[in-house]
Amino acid sequence: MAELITYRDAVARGLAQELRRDPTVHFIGEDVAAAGGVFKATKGLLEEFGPERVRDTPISEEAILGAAMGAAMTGLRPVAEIMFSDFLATCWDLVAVEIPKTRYMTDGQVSLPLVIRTANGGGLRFGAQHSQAVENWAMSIPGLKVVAPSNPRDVIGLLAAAIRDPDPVVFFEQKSLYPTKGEVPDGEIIDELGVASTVRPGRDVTIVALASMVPRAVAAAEELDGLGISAEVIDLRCLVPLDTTTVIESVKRTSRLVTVEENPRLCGWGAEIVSIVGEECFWHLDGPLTRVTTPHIPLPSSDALEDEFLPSVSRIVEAAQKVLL
Amino acid sequence: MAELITYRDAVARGLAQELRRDPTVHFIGEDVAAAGGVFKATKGLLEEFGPERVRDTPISEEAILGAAMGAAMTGLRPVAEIMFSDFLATCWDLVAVEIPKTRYMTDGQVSLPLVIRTANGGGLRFGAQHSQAVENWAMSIPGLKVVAPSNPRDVIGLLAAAIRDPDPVVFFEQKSLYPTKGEVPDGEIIDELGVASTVRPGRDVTIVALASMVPRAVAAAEELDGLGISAEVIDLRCLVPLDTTTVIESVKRTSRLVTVEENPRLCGWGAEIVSIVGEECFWHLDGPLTRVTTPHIPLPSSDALEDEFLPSVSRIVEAAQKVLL
Amino acid sequence: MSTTQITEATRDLSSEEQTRLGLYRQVVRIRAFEERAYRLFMEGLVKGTSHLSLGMEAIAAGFGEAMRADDYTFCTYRGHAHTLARGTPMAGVMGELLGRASGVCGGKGGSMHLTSVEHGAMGSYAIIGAHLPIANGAAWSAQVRGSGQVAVCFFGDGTTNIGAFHEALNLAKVWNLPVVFVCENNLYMEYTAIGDVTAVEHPAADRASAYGLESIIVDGNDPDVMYEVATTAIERARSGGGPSLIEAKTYRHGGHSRADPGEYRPDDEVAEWLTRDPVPNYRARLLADGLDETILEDVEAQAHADVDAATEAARAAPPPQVQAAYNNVWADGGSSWRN
Amino acid sequence: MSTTQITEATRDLSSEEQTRLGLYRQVVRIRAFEERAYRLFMEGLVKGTSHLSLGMEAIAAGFGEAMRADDYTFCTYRGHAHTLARGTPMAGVMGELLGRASGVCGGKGGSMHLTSVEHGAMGSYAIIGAHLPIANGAAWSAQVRGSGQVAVCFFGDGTTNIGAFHEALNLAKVWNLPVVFVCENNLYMEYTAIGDVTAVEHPAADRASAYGLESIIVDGNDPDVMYEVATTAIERARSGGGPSLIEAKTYRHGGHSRADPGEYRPDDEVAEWLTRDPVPNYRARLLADGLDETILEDVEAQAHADVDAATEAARAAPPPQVQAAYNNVWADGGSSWRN
Ligand SMILES: Cc1ncc(C[n+]2csc(CCOP(=O)(O)OP(=O)(O)O)c2C)c(N)n1
Ligand SMILES: Cc1ncc(C[n+]2csc(CCOP(=O)(O)OP(=O)(O)O)c2C)c(N)n1
Ligand SMILES: [Mg+2]
Ligand SMILES: [Mg+2]
Repeated sequence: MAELITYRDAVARGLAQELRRDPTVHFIGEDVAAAGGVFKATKGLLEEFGPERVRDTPISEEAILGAAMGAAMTGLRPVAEIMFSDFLATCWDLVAVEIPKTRYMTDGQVSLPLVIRTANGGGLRFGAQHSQAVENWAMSIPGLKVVAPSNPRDVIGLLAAAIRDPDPVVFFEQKSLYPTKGEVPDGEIIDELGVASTVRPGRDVTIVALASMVPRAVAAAEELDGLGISAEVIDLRCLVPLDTTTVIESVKRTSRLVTVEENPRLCGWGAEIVSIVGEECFWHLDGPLTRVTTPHIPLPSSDALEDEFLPSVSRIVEAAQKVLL
Repeated sequence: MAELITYRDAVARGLAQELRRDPTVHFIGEDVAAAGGVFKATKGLLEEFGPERVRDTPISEEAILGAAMGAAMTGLRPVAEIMFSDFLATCWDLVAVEIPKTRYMTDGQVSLPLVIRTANGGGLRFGAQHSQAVENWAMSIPGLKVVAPSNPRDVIGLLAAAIRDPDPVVFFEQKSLYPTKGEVPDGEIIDELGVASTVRPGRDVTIVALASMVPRAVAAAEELDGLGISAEVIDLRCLVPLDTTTVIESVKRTSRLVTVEENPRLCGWGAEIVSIVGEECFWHLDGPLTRVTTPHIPLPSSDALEDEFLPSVSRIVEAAQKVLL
Repeated sequence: MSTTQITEATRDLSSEEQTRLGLYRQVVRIRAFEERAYRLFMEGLVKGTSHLSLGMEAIAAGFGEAMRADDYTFCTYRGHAHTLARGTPMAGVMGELLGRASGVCGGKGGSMHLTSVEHGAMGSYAIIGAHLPIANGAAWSAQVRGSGQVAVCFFGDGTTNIGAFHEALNLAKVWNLPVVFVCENNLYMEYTAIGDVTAVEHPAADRASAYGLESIIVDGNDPDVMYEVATTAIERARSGGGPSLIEAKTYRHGGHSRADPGEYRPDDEVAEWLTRDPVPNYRARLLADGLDETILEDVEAQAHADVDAATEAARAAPPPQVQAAYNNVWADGGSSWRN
Repeated sequence: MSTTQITEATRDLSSEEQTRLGLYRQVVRIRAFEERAYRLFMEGLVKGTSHLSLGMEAIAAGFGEAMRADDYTFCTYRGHAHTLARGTPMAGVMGELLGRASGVCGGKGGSMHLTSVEHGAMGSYAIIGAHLPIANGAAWSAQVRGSGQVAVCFFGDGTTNIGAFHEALNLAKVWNLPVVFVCENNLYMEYTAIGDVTAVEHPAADRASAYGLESIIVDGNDPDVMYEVATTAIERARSGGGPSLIEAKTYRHGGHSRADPGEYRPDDEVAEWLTRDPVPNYRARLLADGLDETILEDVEAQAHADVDAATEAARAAPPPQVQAAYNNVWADGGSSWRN
């Protein structure tokens, strides 16, 4: 059996699945308990699991991640919410300098099984400080695993995998996807980190996308079909571990690559994919390596302007056509 | 006339040049005044310019950059030191979310002529939290200019350009270069941001490097010469604005690219250069696009291990040979 | 910065009465504006989000009247009131809420990022705590330039628990900066009561001594009180007496943002605070103190007319041109990151 | 966690005397270790940097003796003392300073990042303030697990001005965590006097009330005092009484790090503090209180022998194998980021 649920509700279901399963899982964040989260993605958890396991915090992002880190070192499996991914900047020292490096610096003495959940990306007219797509920030830090699901089923399966993973994971929920719906099977769902999914097979060009860009890439592929171009769409699902095998095998078949990311232009994960392909399957390529990104500009608030910036279906179509010229 | 001075002394000279010239320039940071900086790169400035213009702060990185930002909005040209670039993480909200976005969000009402100076990179056996090369963090943020000189002359010229620039600049001083010496002409030195320098012409492969990687790339080029390979070495000097013209023109001639960066593997600036070249001069390429980076691992403290990780002359030589296979 | 316009009807008022009328004008205008903003949000015209100061008008009003034209205001995403209180025209603020080209930030900022440098409104910051250190910077610059300007920085109760608060307060004191920190304690963060997550009863005032500052708690719903405390603190800052930290107790009439009904708040608490509504209460006090009701009615009518006009102007304004999205990343006006 | 080893000579000591002997053993061992570490740094054998606790031994000693074996220590880059005080073998610590395979972190951490989880030494953190929130986390976990463990977190005076300090103290109180925050106030940050950049006289104690905590200042150079304050605070935490913040006044005999001669400090200040040296003073007190000098000499001889042995072991140990650089990024033991 399966059920049609929203991405938002999938978050609560995924958390509930793991809170039920493992008593060491604890969940903290700002307004996550009594209010059920500002995106209502954690509704009902306080009621089911009580205030010791689902806990509201002060507006103290460093204290939140510090609590998660110290608890993870000493026997808990904390899940910490940082409400908007932009706010990772206020606790970036914990994210980039403490959490990812501690296992290594202690030569393996310390394990940090923790998850940082955060709402990522634009499209809601929230302006430059509440709309950033920053999964590339996390990817650039050695020692972090990075996950970004594109649909409700994956939210549950990947969240479960993230929580059960013995390493720290940053889990990006794309806030523009919260209201979107998808089929979710009954019962426990558990995925493996680092496995991309070929959501649409194709022959002429490989389009690599993530999170909110996946539905757009699929829509573009459908349009391209009408233009006689067969596009393969890969949903990366995780940036670390990165499923380079799926990407490279696809490009070896199609000989052409387009990446589609919400990150601003410079040093996004698209550049990493391009670089891997440009080094490891250079001799298979028949066209320029092309990235579709948000321009390298802070996101404007006005709807008219925001829509101009986020990678659109038509920009993906154009990019695919260009690499096939 | 010219003088042989250290990279360290060039910092003090560059700051003094601008402090002398423009009374709105002010310099703040931890231990920068009375102590002359923990790297002794700001010695003598307090004595010459007094405690109002050269000022010690508490250990409060957010307060330091906030002071710089608010002052820049209202008529000063502050230079703020963040002692180690790793500590940018403790004030990353100011660096990534406030300073770079404010001009745009206010549609140009606010100017932020400020410079963040910081000691970047490894090689001093300081371990994972005091050795990071993070110029890619800054490059990934729209609204920041990013500078990283490789020699004493450029320290002065680019620091002057950064201070005079009307936009916020993150100025990375490579701490492993502080003791290195170079010829510096007398008198005022002022450069332009966004102009790369071809430090060694060549025909067979373009090697793009930055800061501490420039001398290593040059040494590699000399070795390659002996192997019959003519390598062109480009010192980027700035990541934003990026001199793509120099890079692209070079690759069009050599048809081969190797980037050399101290950043850990994923999403470094090398990936950005590779992606630009892979898209814009794909048809000129005769070999895989190759990056030499630090592995995607937190930097270990022990000398034996650290030396294994930082890109070495021999790894650059190997990479160049590989793209020429 | 008095907003009093001397007219036939107000010519004979004492200077104190003029000030109080200015305060009343401020609260009435903010109230009218915020009610309209809410309506427009519910109509789908204000996109994204919007945080109102309904019920909290007296704080912005008191400071707005007490500040000098060239003083600096730093506020949060809940910044309509503070931006208007400095004299920023309503049309530009409303235009910004609606994402129009006529907005004070050309539609790039939105409700959370109102800025009008011309009016000393130095920005609305949407990351909790970020603007406290920035306000220090403006105060430092004023100190260095000897301009006599003062920076006033508004923030909520929840903001007192973030690190930037601590760093800013310490530096302000150490450098003796001309800055006034104003905590609008409305008892709630987004949906969580401040008392549930704070180690002390008065989130700002009980921390003042940690920075060598006086503990100050005032009734943030009383325009007269706010004007007085603002005047004193600003005067102290301007004359080299250094920073102040003021905790103003208040309450928002509605929810945190957007369409939040604020149901996490006990009914009796809401009812109790509604009796302390600064607008009707201040009106009643002014009448009791002998001010002519027609003068107040004029102020009210003018406020509503201004809001109507601003709404019309904003509705009529075009969206920003797409090309504008590429402007003003850099001082050269453009957005190019390469040569 | 008493380090007292009962021997022929000490069998007849009272339990209080045993404790004091344990304290003396701690300060002597730390002193001997730090002096050696300095010498090895000057010889070029300790690479990178090194921050010593010379002159500050009594704080680590008092807590080291008062803690239970399963309690948690969180300390800074100035953490040799705290790591040793928990019973971490000297050879592993010295090996780490020298970047050898025998180091407690296999050479990956270095002097600034000593960790020995087995001994409750949960890490030395080199970013100012970062470990205060992390210590909270360990305390939270102990609370949840009902283990009765306490987390003790050491940091310097300069650390009280960074945001993480504020966030951590507030959360600790709100969650009533079993954590003890210990500010080692040695009057200086790196080279700047704490008084020059702090709004209050006592950087930690004058902030305690901002978190609903008691203001506690103690003589950090007195092992007896430190043991007592540690015992009280740990007991309070263990019994559910919540966090404490202790400011221990002390002084470093040398510079901040590496070869810093510490010349920014006034001569008379240095001279005055040298008279308060915890090691000879405590020795004199123990003798005055009737402890047999031969017992103290045994302790001293043993400490020096241990340091010699640790030095020899570290010098003789090989550097880490290059392959080790690729280990332990992930829990699977490796470093691969791709499939
Ligand atoms: C660093 C950071 N954390 C969290 C948020 C989300 N957030 C926005 S408003 C708010 C509540 C702020 O409460 P308070 O300071 O009391 O101000 P109020 O909204 O009541 O005026 C929160 C948590 C944010 N914007 N920035
Ligand atoms: C966030 C951050 N800022 C600056 C530094 C550089 N730094 C290392 S030690 C130190 C002084 C710390 O002083 P204090 O807290 O008093 O500790 P002490 O060294 O005196 O024990 C500074 C500024 C750092 N490590 N982290
Ligand atoms: Mg509030
Ligand atoms: Mg100190």
